[in-house]
Amino acid sequence: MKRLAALLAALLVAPGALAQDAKKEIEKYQRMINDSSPAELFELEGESLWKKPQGPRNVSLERCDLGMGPGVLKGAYAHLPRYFQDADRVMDLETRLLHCMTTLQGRTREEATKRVFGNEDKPSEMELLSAYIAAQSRGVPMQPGGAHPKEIAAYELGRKLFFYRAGPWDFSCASCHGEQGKRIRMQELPVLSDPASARPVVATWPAYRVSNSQFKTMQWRINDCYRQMRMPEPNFASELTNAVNMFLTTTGKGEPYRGPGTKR
Amino acid sequence: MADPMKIRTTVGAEFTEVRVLMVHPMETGQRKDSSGNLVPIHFIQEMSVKLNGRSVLEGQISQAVSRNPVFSFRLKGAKAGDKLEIAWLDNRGERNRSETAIA
Amino acid sequence: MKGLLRFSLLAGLAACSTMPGTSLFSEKDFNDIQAVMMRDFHARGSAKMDRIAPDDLQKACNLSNSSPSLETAKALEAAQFATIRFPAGSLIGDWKRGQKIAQSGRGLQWNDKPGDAGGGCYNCHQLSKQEASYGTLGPSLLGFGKQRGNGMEMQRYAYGRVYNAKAYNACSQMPRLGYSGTLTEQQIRDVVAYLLDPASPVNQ
Amino acid sequence: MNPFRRRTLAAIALLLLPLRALAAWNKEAFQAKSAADALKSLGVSAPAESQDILIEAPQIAENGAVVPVEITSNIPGTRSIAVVVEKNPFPLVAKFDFSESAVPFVKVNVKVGESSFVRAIAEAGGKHYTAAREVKVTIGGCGG
Repeated sequence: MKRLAALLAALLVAPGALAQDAKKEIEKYQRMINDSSPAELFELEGESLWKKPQGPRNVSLERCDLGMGPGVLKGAYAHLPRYFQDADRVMDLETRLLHCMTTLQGRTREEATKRVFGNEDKPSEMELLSAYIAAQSRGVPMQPGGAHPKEIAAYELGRKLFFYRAGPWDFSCASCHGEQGKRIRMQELPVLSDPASARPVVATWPAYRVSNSQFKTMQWRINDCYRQMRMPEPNFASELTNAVNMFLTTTGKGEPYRGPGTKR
Repeated sequence: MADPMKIRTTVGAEFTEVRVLMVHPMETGQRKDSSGNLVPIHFIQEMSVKLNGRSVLEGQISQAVSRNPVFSFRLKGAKAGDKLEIAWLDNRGERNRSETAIA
Repeated sequence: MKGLLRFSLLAGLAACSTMPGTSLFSEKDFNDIQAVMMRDFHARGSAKMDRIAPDDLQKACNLSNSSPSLETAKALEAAQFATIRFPAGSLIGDWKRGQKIAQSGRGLQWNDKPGDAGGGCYNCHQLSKQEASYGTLGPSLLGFGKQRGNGMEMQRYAYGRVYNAKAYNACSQMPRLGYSGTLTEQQIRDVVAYLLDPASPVNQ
Repeated sequence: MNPFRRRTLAAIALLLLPLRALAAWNKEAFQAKSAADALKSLGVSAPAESQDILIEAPQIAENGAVVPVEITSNIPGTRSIAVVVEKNPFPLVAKFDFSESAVPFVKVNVKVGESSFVRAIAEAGGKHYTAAREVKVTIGGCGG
């Protein structure tokens, strides 16, 4: 037993030391890809899409009210998710855009959600619009809604969902995002239930992913996590995804938005 | 492929930094698209940077340059208002050219 | 060998109890969450809706924030241990196939093709020296076979732990790879070989 | 065609080449499958190791698809910089020719197939110099 304990002790130190400078080098990599990132391209394309008349009513989204008045973009993303009186529910950016596509442009929900997640050959409307709109909140502290009863309920539901273990692999979000200093392979795992760890994440999503040259949104992020949790697929813009998003954004609120980010 | 390039210039004391973002898939010919077929090789081969009409930098690049290439260069003796021209040619003979005044 | 099992059991328990004991969920919560999930998820590929209903183990772990009382843990582990079927004969398969399984993160996801299964071991564990890209959610398994030998008892321990980790640590974050149908008996033997075979990179 | 005639023809052809606005793409060098062959096709032999070539690149890249590499040559009279990723299927990644009014500096995102040395080759005064940095490429995410 003594030999084993000594060996285990040595092991615990060795990987720790390696991890430290690996962490430093990966942070350098992240800084460098943020300096020279093609994310701007998505913002530009998103702007032209925001202004492009579409749908049976042949109207652009420029009159869409993202919570700060019709067409107001400055800081709008930083105040989402929030409660919207006209829809009587809590909405994040993509959910609100879908609302405007159906109510302003007269598009059917089915058509507007046919392709919500794109690929590197063809990004989706939601991805391009998210890039442009999020960019208009640069420098504005993240401040999602938190006073309305439905906002509080969304946060509470999101918090429970974050810790709720289910599915064939018994995972919850906290299974991976629950303990400080943990990694999946070389991927650092922020503890998203801890404000200090959640703030830099919330301030840099949505983001451009260098690994597949795609621009990714929060709805995709939550969708893809449930995929890796071996769960069935969450409905796009559902109450469930908005609740998880509300919990994450509220936990990480207060940090000035500095996205869209560039990630692995 | 005539998407505009995004050029940004910053005039400094010793040199002017030029950052250019080009729209190009830079396919290696090894990637499979969403329906599983190999996407044919397609990448920028040659590029040039001209200042007031005179070539100051020539580049030969390959499919090993990342998708939507981002380059940074440094030019000496450039001043605000000078004409900066960046052009590229890819392996299919497609061309693109963007011009801007140094800010 | 007995002491060793207890040692890793306690270590496992300590590693995964991340939240204080206060429970986040009440029985009522389970019904509410079940209703929201049934409404806001849909089946896709192999990921069907039957995956949403929690089993007794998941309920107990949710109720206790994954740190159940000692006797609850004992009862859960006993019930989980009963689900393990140990195949006859040697439990050591082919470590080369085991390495591929350990490297692959596939299995049971809605975009995985049937038979496209992996254990995802490197996601959470260090196993061989050569693979620098390893996770740290689970303890390092470097030199696992070299330290523990590969007698029948250790083969059963390794096989059982991969088949159903909750039989040894009730609310462990490690998936029940055999019980969930992710890995076949032969695939688990191959993973055991990767852990215990002296020729495996894990033991170099 | 005897070698003498071929060489003269080649020489004449060179003279007739119009002053191309774009540097002609060196097919042979870019299709070389080893770093040595690529350098040979560029007319580079036994480049001297040099401390005056600075390579700024991440030691660990979470993904090989986009690895920012910044190269500065402080060797006086540098006229070109070539970028080679030794373990790539086609090691020669890019070659930049600088006029007098361009600083011998370039920053570019490159693809690194697997952990490899990223090598820069500078040409100055008819001689060649080189430096290299290792970039480890890891598999980020859950590998599947």
